[in-house]
Amino acid sequence: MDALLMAGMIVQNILIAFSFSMFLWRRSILSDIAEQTFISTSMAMVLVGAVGQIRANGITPLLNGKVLLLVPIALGILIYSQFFRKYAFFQRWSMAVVLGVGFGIVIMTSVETTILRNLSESVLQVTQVPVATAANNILMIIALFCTVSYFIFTRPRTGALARVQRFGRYFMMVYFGAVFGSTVMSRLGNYIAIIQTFLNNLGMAT
Amino acid sequence: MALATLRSREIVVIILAFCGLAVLADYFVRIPVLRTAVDELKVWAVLIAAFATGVGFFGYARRTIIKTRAREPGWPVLIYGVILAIVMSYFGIFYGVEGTGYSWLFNYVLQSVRTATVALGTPFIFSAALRAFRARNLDAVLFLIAGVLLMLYNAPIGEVIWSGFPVVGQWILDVPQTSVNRALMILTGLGLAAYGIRYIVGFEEMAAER
Amino acid sequence: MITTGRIFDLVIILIVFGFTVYFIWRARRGRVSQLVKLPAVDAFEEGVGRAVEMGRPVHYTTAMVDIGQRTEWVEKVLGYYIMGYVAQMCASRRAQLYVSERDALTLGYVKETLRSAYERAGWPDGFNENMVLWHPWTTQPFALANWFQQVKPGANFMMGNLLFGTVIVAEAAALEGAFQIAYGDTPFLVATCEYVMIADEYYATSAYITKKPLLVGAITGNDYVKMLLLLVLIASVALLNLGIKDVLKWLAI
Amino acid sequence: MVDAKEAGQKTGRTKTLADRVHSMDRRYMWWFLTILVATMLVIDISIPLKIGDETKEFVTFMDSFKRGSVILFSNDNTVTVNNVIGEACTATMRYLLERGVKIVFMSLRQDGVSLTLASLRSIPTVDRFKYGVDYVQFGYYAGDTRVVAALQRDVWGTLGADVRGTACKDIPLMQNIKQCTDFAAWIESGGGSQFTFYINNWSVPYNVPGACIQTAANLPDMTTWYRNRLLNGFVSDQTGSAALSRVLGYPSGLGRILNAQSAAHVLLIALILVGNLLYVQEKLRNQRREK
Repeated sequence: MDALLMAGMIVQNILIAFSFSMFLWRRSILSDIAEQTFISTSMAMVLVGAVGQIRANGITPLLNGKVLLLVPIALGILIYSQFFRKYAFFQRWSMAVVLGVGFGIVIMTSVETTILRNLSESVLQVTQVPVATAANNILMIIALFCTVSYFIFTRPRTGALARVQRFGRYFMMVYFGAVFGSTVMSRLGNYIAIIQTFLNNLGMAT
Repeated sequence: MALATLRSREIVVIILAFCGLAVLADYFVRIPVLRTAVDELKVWAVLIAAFATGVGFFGYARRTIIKTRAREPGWPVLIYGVILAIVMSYFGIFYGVEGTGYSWLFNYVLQSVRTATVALGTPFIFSAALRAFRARNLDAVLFLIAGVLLMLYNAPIGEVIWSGFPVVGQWILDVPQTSVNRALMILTGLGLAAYGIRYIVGFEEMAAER
Repeated sequence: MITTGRIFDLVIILIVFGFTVYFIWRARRGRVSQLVKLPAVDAFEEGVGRAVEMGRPVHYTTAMVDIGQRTEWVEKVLGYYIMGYVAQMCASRRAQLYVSERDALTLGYVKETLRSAYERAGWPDGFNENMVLWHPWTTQPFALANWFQQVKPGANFMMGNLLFGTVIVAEAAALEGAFQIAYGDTPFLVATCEYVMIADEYYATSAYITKKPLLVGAITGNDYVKMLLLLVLIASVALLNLGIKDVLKWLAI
Repeated sequence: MVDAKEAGQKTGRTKTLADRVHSMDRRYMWWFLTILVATMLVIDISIPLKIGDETKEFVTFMDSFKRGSVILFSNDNTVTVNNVIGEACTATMRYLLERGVKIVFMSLRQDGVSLTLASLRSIPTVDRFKYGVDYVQFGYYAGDTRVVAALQRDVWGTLGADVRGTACKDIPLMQNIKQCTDFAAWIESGGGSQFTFYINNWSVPYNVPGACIQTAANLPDMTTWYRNRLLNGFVSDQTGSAALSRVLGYPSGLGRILNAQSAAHVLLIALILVGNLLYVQEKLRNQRREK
């Protein structure tokens, strides 16, 4: 087991160095190896995931007597018709089931949760509350109003509407700034993780 | 010919409309038969989606074969990739994801290359910060100020510099951010709902034909 | 009959559906609503013009997904519509348009679009096969960053989400002084690009350019729903603050 | 935005600082950042850690589960996400298992299966818990929102069999789990919008409460849903993970990593400021020259 761990650490560092060589040096056989490793291991993971799921949720219940599952299994196999030009259209049938069910779910959830919950949470008290809360609430209602107005495309952008839309844009910029400021941390998290792995494998930094 | 009939778009539109409207109808009315059917339909969709994810692997295999046959530059690397993929899939499928072989390949090979590749983008953020993030108009000024404040909110150092940074960051998150995010979510939800309705009644399919 | 708590949802779905169908039907009969001209669309001319002045080529890329891979493919298809428009503009102004693509399936389509655009503008020699750059998989952003250093395009269009590659490409292009118009991972684009399309603006742009009844009708329909929702919001806030606390219950019937 | 380097060459004036910065190779930035991060990882300084309300709420939420209740843990981490929030996932699993809460694991991302295994193996007390009774692991399910929707009323049919190939009806833990309402709660970890699938399909129509562990890129979205009262607390990125470990009293390996985060954040802010100062300076100089 220890030999495996040792080998793992060496392979890890070699692959990290290979991956970085694309940026630090130039594209070469080393970076090609790293890239190919990325692609083929990801693909293997995809295949293992698919086989695992088909086994768990198709084959096992089928063997336990749920014969109806033959229909989705057949539809699933039809997806592979796309590799034969003449019969490629069959995959559209299978995708129609996946997309139809998917859109059915998405339509109702986006109306019930995404639209209505967000809308009703924005109906805020501005009277009978402390001044600071009232100010925040007014700001929130205005921000929501301006932002939605920004995306009205069939009214000419003049006069009051134009001003409202400009404020909507400013509010959105604050939002995007917040997203940017947050995203930095998760991006850096990866970067630090890779440096840490590299140092760890070399026996530095614990 | 029969094949031409099967190929027609109407069949696809009918399947789409049936599945979509059945799921929607079940949501609004309680009919036991419909309910059972929709439950089954949802499980089917999940199972078919599993088959669909496998397509990526075969597409990759086919591309690799074509490239190797054509002896494109770097083809030995492609063969290395195929061998690696086959070995990893073999371990994963026949010895299970809990097996040593698959776990080792996952932990030491896949994890490091994936992280390294994504991490390579990070220095570009820093380079961009120095040379491209310009406060060239009011939009960008607001953007950068909010970004910097949120960075100081997220990183523990912010509180050390000034105890007010967490408060300001929290206010940005709670007030302007939340309401704009709500607005954008409403818009996205509306767009998705409209697109979905158009899709399941076959408008998009029909439009693609033209 | 109808499950309680979901009546309002059904009403909204019916309204969305009704408006969409009505406006698509209207648009098909030729009564197309006037869409506003977006600043980003005006900027297309400016960007191409700037590239021509500087004697540099233009670069265009679509989303970093394979077609049919995920739901994002809608973005990619709209990206191709806009590509056709930009290609025409470049061809008529005698600018070279480089398109980078990561999906092998659509390479042929991209080449054909470019070739026909240059032929229609009376400059068939302007097109050559090398103008379609193919970078498979994750190498695209890094390869593009190098390519920007060598070729120094005058304008850069990124129509679609490049995922983690966004900041790489945007930085490289900004460094070479390219005029950038982009849609995608907005937070990284706002400060690096001249014009950024946010969310629905992108869809409106493609509708504005193609004038397809389906797209224009859908956008018009959606506009009315948005205005309706804003009215509901204002009315509810007003009622709530006038002391009618039941408003929130009405929204949840 | 005229190319500063070219402008300098054309007018023949000496290179200013702005020009030099402009023509700098990106690799210098890489080395600078790497050395900074590596230094912070090697040396030991302590920066106090803030513990946010939402993290406290997350712990309160976990405390509210009764002994013996079953929850769904959807580990949708990808490899890159796990680098960031892996520790919080492990801490959550450990805390819940030790409190006697039973966990059903599943994944909406392929990586999640192996990552769950790795997390479970890294729990020191994992041998005390019996597979199939205290916890059970299901594999990867493609279909995103469809999976979550299918789970609403047909858990057995959707999940089928666990990673070891045992059908649901033969797993002791799954005997009474037929619908999503049989779960006391859901906990989701990942780096995307997957937690909204659970909000949309479980929390709103079926009132199954939930919480999530996500990367900071989703902090805005999480805050919004938290304010919409559909998330019972959340853990955000490495700050949140470290805070969670602190609250739960587990050893954390994030101390130095957070120092590196802090240093890198400060560097980024400094770079933005310097870059904009140079930009303003250049702009003023160009204006003067035009006059």
